[in-house]
Amino acid sequence: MEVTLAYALILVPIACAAIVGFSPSPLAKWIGTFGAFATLAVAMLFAWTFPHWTDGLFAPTNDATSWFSAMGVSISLGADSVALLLILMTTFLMPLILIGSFTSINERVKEYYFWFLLLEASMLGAFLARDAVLFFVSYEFTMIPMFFLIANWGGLQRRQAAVKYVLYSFGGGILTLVGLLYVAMKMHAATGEWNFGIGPMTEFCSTTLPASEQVWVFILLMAGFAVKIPLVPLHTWLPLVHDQAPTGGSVILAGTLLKLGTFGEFRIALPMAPIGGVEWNFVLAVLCLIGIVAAALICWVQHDAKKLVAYSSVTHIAFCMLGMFSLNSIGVTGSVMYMISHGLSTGALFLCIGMVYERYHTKDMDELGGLYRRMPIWSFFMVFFALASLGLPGLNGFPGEFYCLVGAFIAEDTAATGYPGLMGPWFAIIAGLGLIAAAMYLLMLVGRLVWGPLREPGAHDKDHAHTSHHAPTSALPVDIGAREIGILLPLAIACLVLGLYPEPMFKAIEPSVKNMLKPYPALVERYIRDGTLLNDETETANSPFADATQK
Amino acid sequence: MLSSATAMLALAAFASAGLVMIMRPGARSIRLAGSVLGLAGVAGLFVEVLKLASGGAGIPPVLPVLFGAIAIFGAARVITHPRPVFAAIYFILVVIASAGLFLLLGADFMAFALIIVYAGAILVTYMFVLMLAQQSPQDGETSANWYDRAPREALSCVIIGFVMIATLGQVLFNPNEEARRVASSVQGEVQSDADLWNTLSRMPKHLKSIAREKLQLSRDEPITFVASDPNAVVQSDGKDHFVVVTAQGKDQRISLSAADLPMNAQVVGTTLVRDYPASIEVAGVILTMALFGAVVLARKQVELGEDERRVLAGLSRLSVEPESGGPR
Amino acid sequence: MTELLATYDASSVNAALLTSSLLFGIGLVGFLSRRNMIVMFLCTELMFQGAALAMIAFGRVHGNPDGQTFVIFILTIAAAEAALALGLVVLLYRRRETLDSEAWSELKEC
Amino acid sequence: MLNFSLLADATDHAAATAIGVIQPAVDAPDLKWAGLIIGLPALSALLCTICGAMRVRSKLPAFITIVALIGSFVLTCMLFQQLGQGAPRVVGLFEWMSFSWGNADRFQSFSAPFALYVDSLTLFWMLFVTGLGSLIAIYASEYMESDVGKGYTRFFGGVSVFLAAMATLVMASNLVVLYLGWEGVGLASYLLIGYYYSKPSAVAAAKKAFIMNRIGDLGLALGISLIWVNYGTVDYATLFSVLEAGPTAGHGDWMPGAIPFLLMLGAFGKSAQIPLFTWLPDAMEGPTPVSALIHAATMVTAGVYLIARMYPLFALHEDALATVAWVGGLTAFVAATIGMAQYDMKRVWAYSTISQLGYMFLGLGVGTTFGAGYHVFTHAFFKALLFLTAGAVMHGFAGQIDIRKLSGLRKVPGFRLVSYLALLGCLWLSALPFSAAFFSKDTILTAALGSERSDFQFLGWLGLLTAGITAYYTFRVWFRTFAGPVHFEAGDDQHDAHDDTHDAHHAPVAGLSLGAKHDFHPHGPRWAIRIPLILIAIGAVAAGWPAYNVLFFHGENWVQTMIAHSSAVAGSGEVHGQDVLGLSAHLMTSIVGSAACVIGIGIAFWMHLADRSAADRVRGALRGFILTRWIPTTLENRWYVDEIYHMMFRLPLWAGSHILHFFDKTVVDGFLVDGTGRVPVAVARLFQPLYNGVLQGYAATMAGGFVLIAGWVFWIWLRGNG
Repeated sequence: MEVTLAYALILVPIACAAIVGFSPSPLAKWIGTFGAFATLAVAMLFAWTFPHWTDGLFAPTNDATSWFSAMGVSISLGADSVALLLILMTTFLMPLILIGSFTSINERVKEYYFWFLLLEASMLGAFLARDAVLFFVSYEFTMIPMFFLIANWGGLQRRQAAVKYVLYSFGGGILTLVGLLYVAMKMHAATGEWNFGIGPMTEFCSTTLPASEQVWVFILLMAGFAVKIPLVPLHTWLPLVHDQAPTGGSVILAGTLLKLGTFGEFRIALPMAPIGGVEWNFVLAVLCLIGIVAAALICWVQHDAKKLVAYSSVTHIAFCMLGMFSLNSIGVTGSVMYMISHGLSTGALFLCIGMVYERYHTKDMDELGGLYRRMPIWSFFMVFFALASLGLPGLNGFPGEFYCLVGAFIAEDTAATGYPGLMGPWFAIIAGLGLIAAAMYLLMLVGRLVWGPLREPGAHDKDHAHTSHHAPTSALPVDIGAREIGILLPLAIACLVLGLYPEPMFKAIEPSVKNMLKPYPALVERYIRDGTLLNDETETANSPFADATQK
Repeated sequence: MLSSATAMLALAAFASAGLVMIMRPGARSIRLAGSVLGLAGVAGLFVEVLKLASGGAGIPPVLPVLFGAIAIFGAARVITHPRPVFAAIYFILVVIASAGLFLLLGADFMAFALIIVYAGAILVTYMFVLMLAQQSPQDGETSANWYDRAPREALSCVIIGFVMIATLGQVLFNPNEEARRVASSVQGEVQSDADLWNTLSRMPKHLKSIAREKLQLSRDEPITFVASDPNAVVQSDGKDHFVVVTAQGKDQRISLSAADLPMNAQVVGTTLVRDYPASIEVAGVILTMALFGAVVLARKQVELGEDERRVLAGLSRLSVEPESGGPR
Repeated sequence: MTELLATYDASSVNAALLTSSLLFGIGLVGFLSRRNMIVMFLCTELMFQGAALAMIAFGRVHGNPDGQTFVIFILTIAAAEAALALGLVVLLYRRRETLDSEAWSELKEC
Repeated sequence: MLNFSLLADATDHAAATAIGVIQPAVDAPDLKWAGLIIGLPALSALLCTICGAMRVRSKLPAFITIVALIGSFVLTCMLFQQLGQGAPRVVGLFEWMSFSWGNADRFQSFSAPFALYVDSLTLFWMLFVTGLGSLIAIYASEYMESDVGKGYTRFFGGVSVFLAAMATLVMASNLVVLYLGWEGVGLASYLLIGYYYSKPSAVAAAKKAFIMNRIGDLGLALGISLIWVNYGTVDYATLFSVLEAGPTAGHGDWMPGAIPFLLMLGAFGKSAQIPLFTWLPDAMEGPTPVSALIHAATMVTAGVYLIARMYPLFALHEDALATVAWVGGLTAFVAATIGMAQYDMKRVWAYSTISQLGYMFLGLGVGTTFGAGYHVFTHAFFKALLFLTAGAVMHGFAGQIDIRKLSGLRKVPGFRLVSYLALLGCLWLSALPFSAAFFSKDTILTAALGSERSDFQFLGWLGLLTAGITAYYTFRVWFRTFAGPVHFEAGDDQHDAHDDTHDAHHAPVAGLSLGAKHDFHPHGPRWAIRIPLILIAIGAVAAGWPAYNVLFFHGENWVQTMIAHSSAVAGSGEVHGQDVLGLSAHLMTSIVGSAACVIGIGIAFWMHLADRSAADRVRGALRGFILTRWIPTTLENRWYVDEIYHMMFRLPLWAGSHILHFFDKTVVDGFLVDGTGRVPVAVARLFQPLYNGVLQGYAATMAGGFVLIAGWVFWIWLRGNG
């Protein structure tokens, strides 16, 4: 049953993509949307029949159906609760995005929906993969649809953006691949057989690989994920791409593609090389802090609404990663929760801005303002999602954020956390400054777009000539119509529900987080005792941060 | 022996120098000197090669050298003649000469096929196109276009060609004892009769007709071979070859003479249809495709600007979004 | 011609091989040095000749007919190539009214 | 020394029943309906949203809200009936955020269910929150009527959100839920301050309020984390029991000393104390009912509530309480001085609010939670009254609020009632002897003067001085505005400030004000404004009842009892400090306080009614004298606090952000990333000549390649054979 569903999750979008490819253009969007809904249905069925909500196990628990048996590469699909939640979020976002593209995409419609369905399939593949190679293939494959989505339907510098996106994440991905291959090679040397199953690789790498190697394996694995996440200072592709991508592209990018990075971190990098995770913890945490504060301040001086939200998702993701690097279950749970809520609220913000862009063909906050006069309903949603994104309690942003904060706060050598961590209150305090900054820039965004005296770009619409493939303004109602409300309302409800009743999510996330954190307490204690984990070998010298992490 | 290798290289260098001289549009004297130099070099090369072949002894065979010389001369003219038409005609000369060499090598069928296909078909096409694409001469005194008269960097080209020939030569006529078997260790080897007899036994119709005329049987007389191995009906006891056939109810042993061996054309045909049927099919397909391709290509086409092409591709026009233009 | 088949002399083989290599080289030189596209194609035909000659000669040396068989294919390819190439030449000539190959150098990267 | 010892001299028998011990909480699942106190306003917020979506153009949203608020008021009363002063009840509603790992003792689990903690303090707060809320909602239903169909729904939606959030804040059973309400009220105040959204000043004010509150909230959040780390719980009941067990219970190793200061930061942000007080005056950009409800009566007292609720924690740290006292005293003084020099009536009341809040914190700091709580109670009424009268004036005079442009309103038909109610409010604010505020303020100052700490005594004197100043500026406003010769100018009505002139004709008032500067007919308030005013006035008077009860009937002080049964029991006792200058602290305060009040009113009378030019003369005199010339300007410019903050924080941040942005764009992206991208291009340039576009070039390359390969093969061959 689960096997079928798992395969269906990947095959349904692909099949629908194929149908879209052969269907007449007018039908394309309907078929595409239907495909997205069908996938959502499959995902919900999967979630409904999912047996392991409370224990961190995988379903299906089947073993690899072999692919190239010679190299031990196999197609084995399965999801634990975390993966399943991310899958649900993806499949939930996808129909909304596609419906949202009805009016904004008037050129090469077929291709658009085709690529989107393919993108969905590959993302689900990455979430479902239990085999490193399968994971990597799907993970990298997402770049292809994204490339075309940006390069065909994007803004003025769309080519530049698309190329930068692909090259950047591909460059990172190669390093990840190297890391995976290295582990597989070592494993082959040790066990004499090739096996790319994530489980066995993790088991092998975390237990038998020497510390000094784990440190570097971790960095290799990180490289790709850090670009995808994106972790400061590897974030600079994100604002450009978000700025240039079509609305749907931005939404899926913020909503799910970034989560591929964090998910990879959670599923592969941290469990596979725990020693590396501990050794580099300090550096990574500091990077997160820099990301939180600096990116938030950068948001504050943006003029382009979309760029602002893009930078804001840099800070949010940094927050999420801070929670993950706190290496205690409350922080990591919060971080996973944060992935989902960030996907919802930021995606919704992008949708809102996209709706304005469709009408005015500009995202520049100097040209737009006081839109409440024109579009009250839109303004309601805009303010709502802005508040959700700045982590107002009662909305979805808060629970994850608060847990990340607490996780970082208590991650210090004290009995209170059950085991020692490496950060401590100061990290939480600096990260907390991010909350204030978030209020600053998001209220600035709302204050300029929604409130204030009405500012509209005049009839001489300078962008209109360029974006000839956008819907003519006249075609749309002044305020958002039923279709757009229908897009935003589910998101709003989801935000509210997650904010008011996150309990089930936590219950679901907890167990697999606990599995993932198994090796850490001992390591962290040793690390705090000796200041390094490399001292059991001779080559303590080449430990990259043996001294940097002395606190 | 190495000396011969260096000598060959030197001669090739001479020939190349001559070629350069000929190619350059210059004074007649220079070109004359060039042709002399080139001929000398080529002749020297031939001598060296023949020495290699016959291990230094034996009379130089006239025909191969003659044909070879003609072919090379024609080739030289092809690449040096300022007017394409004449170049084409010289190419016919090359074709004919190499056909002669084919004959000498016993490939009679190929020789005539070559003449028919090349000289007959392909060259006619060339001529046709030349006529089609020939401008009327701009200035009265010469009717050749400037780009036909002036070669582009002749010297460097010839150097490249020299290096190429040197490599080929080293591979082909390497004086190294081991490597020489290509050229000379097969001294006097005849195309082995065994092969030919095998070929013969692979052509049963031919054999039957031979058997019938040896037994003076009518053409519709049933006749069957008696052989342990149907693929080797031609059997051999030490000295000569024979087939055993059952005709009119009794077995008869028919001994075969060399005259009964198949002709070259027959051999080629047999291998062609027996060993490479698929290849023939592919060749046919390629030819058909080439036909279609030629038709499509030569069709009159409309000129499309960048914008039109982008519009056809469904993109928005380039002219109104300058930033997103390609590298050009 | 049977006796011609029967007898074999290395000298003619060598002469043929030499000729073939020279034809190939000269064809290359011509291809590189001539500007006229038609003549350039003629030069490719020269190189074909060289190749064909080598084939025959080696076939002769090793005493099996495959060499000749392959020459047939060479002829096929030559014919096809001539048809297509000349079609292209006609096309290009229509565009630029010249046979000069340098008229078509937009592919340059600079 | 300050902590539980204060109870030693608590003679009040109500307090004596609960000597120092906070009664353990009882689970009361039967009280689940209490959740409706939060639920009703939330529901009405939802309904208002739907009304907005359906573009309702009637007063329906107001009706919904009023019904909901009255409903929750009634429910609160029922709860009060049921509970009285019994033990605290804990009503679990649903699981919100809870988490556990390791061996799930309370240090390795984090449990914040959405539950209610109902004790007398909760009820005390809820009673006046919901009560005033309902009245002010009724008031607003008329006040905002010019916006019907435009912002009306938004306004009442905001009010409902506020009430829901405030109820959550007050009734929360643990700090995380409190935080939820805490930020919720911040959100509501953001939405309502920015109500006239097309006025940039309003938008800016809203943003400022939210961000300043956010700063405080960070402190609160960190404080919550610290509490949890140290005491392993964020739940009131558990926390109190842990504290009872002893201050060092739990893991005291994590700077528990910092906890009260962090909480304090949150309280100061929400209650507009130094250093986070500048947002409150700006918040007056909002509609007056909002100012009355949120920024005078209820929300701003949340800080007081927080400290009162967490009093056991504060009591552990003497310096913490001292800090509270100092901040409160100074804020009271500074705000009062600023209040002397403002011309905008609402701003004056805003500063007086800050100043009164300062008194409350002073009370908390010097250890009388009873005084603080009582002052919250009385202040809620008379300050609401003052704001609402000011609002009535604005409503009638098309948004005119400048006390220099209004005069003698009590003679203007329709404004008589308003004027006298305003007078009542002013008298109460300036703590007229035997008024309610007199007793509450008196308790606080007595505690300050009577404490052994000399600095507290100083604060007491400062408070008395402040009382005088308060009386002065209060009556400055009243004499200027309501007394004297009749004369007024209409303002440009701001009810429609968020409408372009082209649709301003929707609003009759606006039309009136626009057309008629010369003949402007102010329209007096109708019943929907009058009745709440009267009721609130009655409440203001009745707020003195508990004190009278003690004074004349030797009964018990109801407020004190309420406080005494809550977590703020410490310091809820009657205060009897030692003598000050030979008199008992109590007597001293009463005498000096009354004197200050009378003197202040007298000065105000002289300068602003008897001889109005006197004020300018005084000002001139001050300007004239070198040492004092800074006083008037500084006061008029509010001690330049805004400017200082701008220079100290906003500018550096702004510059830093731009630098960071530049760095990000040029160095990180431009240099590192794109630079790396250019490397392959540069390498490719090396080989570019090969691709000259001429056919022969490629052919030559090919030939070269062939030669290389052939040579290589041949070489291997030779080597293999030779």
